[in-house]
Amino acid sequence: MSSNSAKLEIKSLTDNIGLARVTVASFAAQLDFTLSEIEEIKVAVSEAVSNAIIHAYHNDEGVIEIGMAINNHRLIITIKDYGQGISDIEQARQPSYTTADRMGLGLVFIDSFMNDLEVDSKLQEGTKLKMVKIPEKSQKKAT
Amino acid sequence: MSSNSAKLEIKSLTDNIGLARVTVASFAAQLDFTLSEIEEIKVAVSEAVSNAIIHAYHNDEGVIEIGMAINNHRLIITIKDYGQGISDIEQARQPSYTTADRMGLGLVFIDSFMNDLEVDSKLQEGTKLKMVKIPEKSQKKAT
Amino acid sequence: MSLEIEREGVNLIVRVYGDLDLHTVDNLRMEIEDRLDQEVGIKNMILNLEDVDFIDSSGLGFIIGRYKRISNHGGELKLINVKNSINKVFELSGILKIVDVFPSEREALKAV
Amino acid sequence: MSLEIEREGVNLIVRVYGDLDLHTVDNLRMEIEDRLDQEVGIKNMILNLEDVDFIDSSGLGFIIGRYKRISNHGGELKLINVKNSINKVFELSGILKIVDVFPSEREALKAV
Ligand SMILES: Nc1ncnc2c1ncn2[C@@H]1O[C@H](COP(=O)(O)OP(=O)(O)O)[C@@H](O)[C@H]1O
Ligand SMILES: Nc1ncnc2c1ncn2[C@@H]1O[C@H](COP(=O)(O)OP(=O)(O)O)[C@@H](O)[C@H]1O
Repeated sequence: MSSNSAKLEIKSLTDNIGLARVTVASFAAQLDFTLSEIEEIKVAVSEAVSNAIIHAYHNDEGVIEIGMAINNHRLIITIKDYGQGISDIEQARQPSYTTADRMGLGLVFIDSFMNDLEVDSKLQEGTKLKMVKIPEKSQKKAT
Repeated sequence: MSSNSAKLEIKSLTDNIGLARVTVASFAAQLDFTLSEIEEIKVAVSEAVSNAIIHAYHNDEGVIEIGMAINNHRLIITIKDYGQGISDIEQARQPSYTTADRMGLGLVFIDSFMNDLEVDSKLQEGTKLKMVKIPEKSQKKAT
Repeated sequence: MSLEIEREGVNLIVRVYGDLDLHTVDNLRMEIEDRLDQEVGIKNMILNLEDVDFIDSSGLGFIIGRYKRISNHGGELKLINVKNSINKVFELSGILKIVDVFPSEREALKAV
Repeated sequence: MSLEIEREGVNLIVRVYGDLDLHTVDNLRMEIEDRLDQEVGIKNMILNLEDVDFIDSSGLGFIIGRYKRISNHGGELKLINVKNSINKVFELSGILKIVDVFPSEREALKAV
């Protein structure tokens, strides 16, 4: 599989967090990820979708778009909401920082489980996370 | 779960048939389906997506849209392509009828595994299948 | 999706692992045909579906195709261990009228 | 997602089945808190995660919450059987510095 893409659109309901995880994991399986890498991808998706539900939409109705792409043997996942937005992205990415009495570990987990994370956000417009995961096996091959 | 909806957009690649099955099955699990009903839903999705890839797009590039909805404790799945279209829908739904040296059982399987199937098609514009599946458990409750 | 092929006398035992759908049947078909072309004196085929979790009409088409090639040469095709989850597709298709199903490879080998 | 709660002396054994995420933790939290409110004389909690396949930071938050309530009352929280698939989340979070993990309920019961 050298190139492919898919898009999943869900409502901001906690019922759909598992759906997002399963869909992205199934798409990711087209690359040569280990089971443990697939688990890491699932955590990252779960964190990003949970954040959209809680922080972006405050448990109100909203749409979450999940883009999946395989490009050059890399998995690229984008998770986009049209909610509140983040005022200070630097701060949001710090361990333990939370505005909702949670763990403050969501973005930290995404950061450590994926090879790359970009956060793009505008207040009142929404947030887009772009994360990249490269199978360890193909990284070794490349060197 | 009384109402929810989601949408999956995939490319017309056989690699994505499993993805479509897994996603719809995971969404369907929000209703009280038995494992055997989930299997039936998977077969229906697999047939519809395979048809879009082979018959609608003839293995060329194209987009397939998979809509999932829960409404009134029913699962509604729509599968839409923008491909060749079906000239005679009646005929296409007959057992053993095929234009591609296949089994001619795809639409028959969908018909028998789902509670309802509507086929909508226009030549050169595309085909939309709408299928409904109602959990047997809730059917019993209703009577 | 993977395949294991083993020869036992005039019988070819084929074990399929994974899903049988449009995506997987092409490779399986080629692997099996290659093997049939290479081996001399194969008569029957035993198709072990113990580890197949999913099958649709494309997967059925694959089985019917193997059935045709084998029976055209006077051989028999036997199926092993059709799981509950894929049983309905078999029943609905009528394939069980032309192909026998056995609980194990040993019993299928006895029957050919 | 389901829950099994059993009392053994001053210990509450809680067995979780399924995924621990934002969707499931609310119900789990309520069920456990209800039970803690009903029972008299519970001191420690043994949280059996043998059948948990997935956990994220919301699931961790749930465990930390239980830890706080139990340790506020002078009790101890022990975890059982953290699967490989969910291990990384535990390691990364630092939770293993405050909560001990045991291979079985028996060994956890011995340790409290
Ligand atoms: N999609 C989002 N929309 C708005 N704010 C967000 C979003 N994602 C994260 N944030 C902000 O960043 C903070 C840190 O996020 P995170 O590291 O995931 O921790 P937590 O979810 O536990 O608070 C959140 O508390 C919130 O203020
Ligand atoms: N999405 C579609 N686009 C165009 N034609 C279709 C589509 N789905 C089905 N058909 C037509 O209907 C016929 C019967 O379909 P089906 O019952 O699924 O059997 P099979 O796929 O084995 O041919 C196909 O051979 C094709 O001509």
